[in-house]
Amino acid sequence: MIDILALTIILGGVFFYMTGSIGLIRLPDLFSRLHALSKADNTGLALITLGIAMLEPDKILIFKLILVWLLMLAASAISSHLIAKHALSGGKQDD
Amino acid sequence: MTEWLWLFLDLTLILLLLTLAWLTCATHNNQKGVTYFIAFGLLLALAWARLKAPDLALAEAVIGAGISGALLLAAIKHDDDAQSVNKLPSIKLWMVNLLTVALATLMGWGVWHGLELSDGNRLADQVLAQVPESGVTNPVTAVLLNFRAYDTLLELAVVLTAVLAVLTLNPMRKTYVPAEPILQTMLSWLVPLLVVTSGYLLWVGAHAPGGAFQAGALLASALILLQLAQPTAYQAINLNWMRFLLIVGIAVFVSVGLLMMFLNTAFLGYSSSWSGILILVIETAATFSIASALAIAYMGGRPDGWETFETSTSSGHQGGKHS
Amino acid sequence: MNNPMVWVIMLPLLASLITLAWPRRAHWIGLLFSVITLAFSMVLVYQVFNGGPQTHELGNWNAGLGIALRADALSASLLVMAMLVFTATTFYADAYFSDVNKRMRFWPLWLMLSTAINALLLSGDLFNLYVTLELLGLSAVALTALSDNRAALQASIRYLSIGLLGSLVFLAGVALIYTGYGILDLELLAQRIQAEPLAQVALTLMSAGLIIKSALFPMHFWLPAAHASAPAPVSAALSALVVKVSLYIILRLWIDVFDVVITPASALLIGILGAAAVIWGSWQALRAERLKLLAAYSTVAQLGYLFIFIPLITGLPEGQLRETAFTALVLLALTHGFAKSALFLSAGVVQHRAGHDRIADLAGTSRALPLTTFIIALSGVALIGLPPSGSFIAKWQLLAASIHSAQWWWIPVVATGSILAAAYTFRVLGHAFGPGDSAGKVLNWGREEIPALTLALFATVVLGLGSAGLWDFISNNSQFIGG
Amino acid sequence: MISEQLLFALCGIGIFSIGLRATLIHQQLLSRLLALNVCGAGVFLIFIAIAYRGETQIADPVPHALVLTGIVVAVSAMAMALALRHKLKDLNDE
Repeated sequence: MIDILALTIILGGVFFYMTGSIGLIRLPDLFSRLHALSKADNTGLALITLGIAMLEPDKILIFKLILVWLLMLAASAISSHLIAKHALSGGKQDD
Repeated sequence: MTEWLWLFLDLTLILLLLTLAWLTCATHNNQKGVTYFIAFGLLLALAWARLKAPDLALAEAVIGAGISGALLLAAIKHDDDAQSVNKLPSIKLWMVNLLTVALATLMGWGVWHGLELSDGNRLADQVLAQVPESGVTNPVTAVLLNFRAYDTLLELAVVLTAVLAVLTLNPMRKTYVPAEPILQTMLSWLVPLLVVTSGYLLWVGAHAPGGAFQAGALLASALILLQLAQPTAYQAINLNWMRFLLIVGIAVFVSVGLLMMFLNTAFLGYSSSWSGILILVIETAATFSIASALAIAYMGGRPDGWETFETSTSSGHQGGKHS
Repeated sequence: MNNPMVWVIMLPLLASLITLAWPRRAHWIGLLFSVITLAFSMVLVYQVFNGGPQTHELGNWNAGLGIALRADALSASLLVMAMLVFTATTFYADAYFSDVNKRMRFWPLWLMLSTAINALLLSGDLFNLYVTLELLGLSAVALTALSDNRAALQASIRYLSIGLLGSLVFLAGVALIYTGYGILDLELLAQRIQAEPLAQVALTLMSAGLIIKSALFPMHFWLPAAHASAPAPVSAALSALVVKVSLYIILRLWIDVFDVVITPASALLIGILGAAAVIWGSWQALRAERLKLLAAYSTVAQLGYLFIFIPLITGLPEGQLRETAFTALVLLALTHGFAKSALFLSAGVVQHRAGHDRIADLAGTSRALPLTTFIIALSGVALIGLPPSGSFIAKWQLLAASIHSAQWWWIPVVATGSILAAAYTFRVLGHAFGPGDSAGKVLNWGREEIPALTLALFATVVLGLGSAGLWDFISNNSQFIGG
Repeated sequence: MISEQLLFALCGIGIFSIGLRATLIHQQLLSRLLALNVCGAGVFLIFIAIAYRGETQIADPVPHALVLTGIVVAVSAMAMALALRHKLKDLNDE
């Protein structure tokens, strides 16, 4: 039962990732791309982490997974901020 | 069912790897090429994980994609976008294509034949049987620092040579702007975390994936981040310490090796009861050397005062001719 | 003190660290350590001479699991040659670099180069060979870039990428070997290998990589620029040693490890490439406008001779004739090492003195620099192959082997090459002896000329007269011929 | 069914060839450098593919150690090449 629940959550995470990636390719400018990517990917990562944590019996590993998630969250927030700020201050907007 | 699922995943991975390799190589735009290359490195780390090589997955992510990526990005930062592309004459192009295809076919044939010929074990059983004797339980560390420790010693020499070249060629890059406050805040807790993680990787290398190279590269990335946040941090660096850090890895390695040669006749022939601790000592020293080497590689050259102190402190040895 | 093989690798490595840590005393450390290392290499020769091929299993692991250092007559004699050239060049270099900072940059890299050469000659393991090749390549490139002008940097960038490509192709061959045989140790591999597709493909790849690195004919294009633009002591080491040790691996693979795999056709192919290198290199040397460029092209040609030996040796039956041909090959390699380094060192003296090394403007050199001119003439004697140089005997045996193995077509190649060598040598000497405004007094630059003279004398006199000893040494202690 | 070893080893050969072709074609240093690194990654993949011994067994550690060495050598060479490039650019700018 818990397997099926976990699998559903992971699949949900994969869906968010895919949405983010489609956004990266299809959206017109840097800011909306950045928006799509950071929002969708963070949600996707959270869901996948949650799903794996449910399947994992080892408590320490669950702790490590949460640490990974937190670090990724901080990294993506800060790098998005930096990219956006650089773009605003006159950097190039195209790829 | 699961077999087919694996095959599907494997094929997807392979296809992505080939595509990214192609994109990296096909573009004439440096920025794009570097971006593709970093993505390629990350996917490669995934392939290493898939093929049960977690040590390599770590190393590739930190060194192959991380540090190389940082080096490349720093290098192309001030490039002009316009690249002059002179195309090869088509005859030459076709010759290259023909050569590559012929070589690939030959190699494919060779690998196929080789897999038929081999029992699939190669050195694995022999090595795994000896791992308990090596002083560590992670087989990769056992090979790197005991069975084939000599390779690793020469590898450190390669790293030192490259850094010497970097130091001799250029002065340090000095074009950094002060960092964003938010980046500085993040680094104030990220850098300590990186240092701790690097120590952990070094320690855990004895029995699980990790070791000197991964730890050293991680430590180097901590140094690089520090440099990004505080461009002036390195001006206060003590040059004698820097020299010491660069050579300590090889110096400790060679000293241990020679000491063991006096005790046990063979260079690097550890006494078995001591081998665990000796390996840890060597790895710790190597971590510092690798970290400082990679950090210097990123800075792109020698700090102020690296070379001129000889002229300022002593008239020294004269040219010895033209007299 | 128990193993010279370990010491000849570790001493230069330690010296490199010390010169980095203590740059003010770098030249003393460099000189001292290279002399001690030379002594150890002679001890090694003595051991091989008395006790046959030597093995040192690193870490006390047997060779399949760990890495073994090995020395036989070939590697030991090349090692001594390398250390003699290196030590003489070290004395020369001490006087050559006048800029303090440049000298500081030079020493650690220079000693690292020596580490790489010695480690490569003694390595008994395929992957270890790859690592030493990379160490060699990187230190050689860094040293080339020391003369920091645009030409040198462009040459060294090209040198680096070509070198990396070569070692990667070599590594691909190693990967195939490990796939099929699960062995990296050369001696175990030699017992296991059979004439099958895998071995042939792997050998093709490894040889291709090494041919790129040792600048055999179609792959020679990177060599002249790199060797001609490096500082003179570095050029000497590059031409006399660095390309030669890649060639050493080719010999090791073709004649020793993979000998059952070699077909007459493949041996003939590599011989033809060698012949092309002899003709092309000598012709370009004759046309070269600068002395160092001439010396670099002459290296391309002289390496060609060594490759011609491969079809001859594989074509001869095991026994006396084959031994003789093999010894002649070693003799030629040694002679060229000494002669070419002497030539580059004298070119460096000329360049310092005259400010250029354009051959057409050398007039008067013979009066201004009599000793240097004499050294150039001596190296010329060895490059042409006139008696009493070692290469005279070697080329004589090369001709004899061509006749014995019924491969007469190499004879005109050798003859043409020698005539062209005579032509380019006399062209230089002709200009040097020409009347010119040799302003200034007669100069002797002892600290630079004596090392070069020593090397030239080794090439012409010592090896020529002492070749009988070498003959005994090689034929009794070589792994190649099973003697 | 094709074994994972062969599949990934062939992929390695493919990557090697792509890198080799690009190395021979590109004139510009940075493109050539990327190509060389791709080329090296292909060789590493061959090593690791043949080290794989199935889901249940530990993989052969020797190629892993070799490739780890190779990765470090590759990054050193890259650092050096970039330093040379930087210096050459400086000289060209002068």
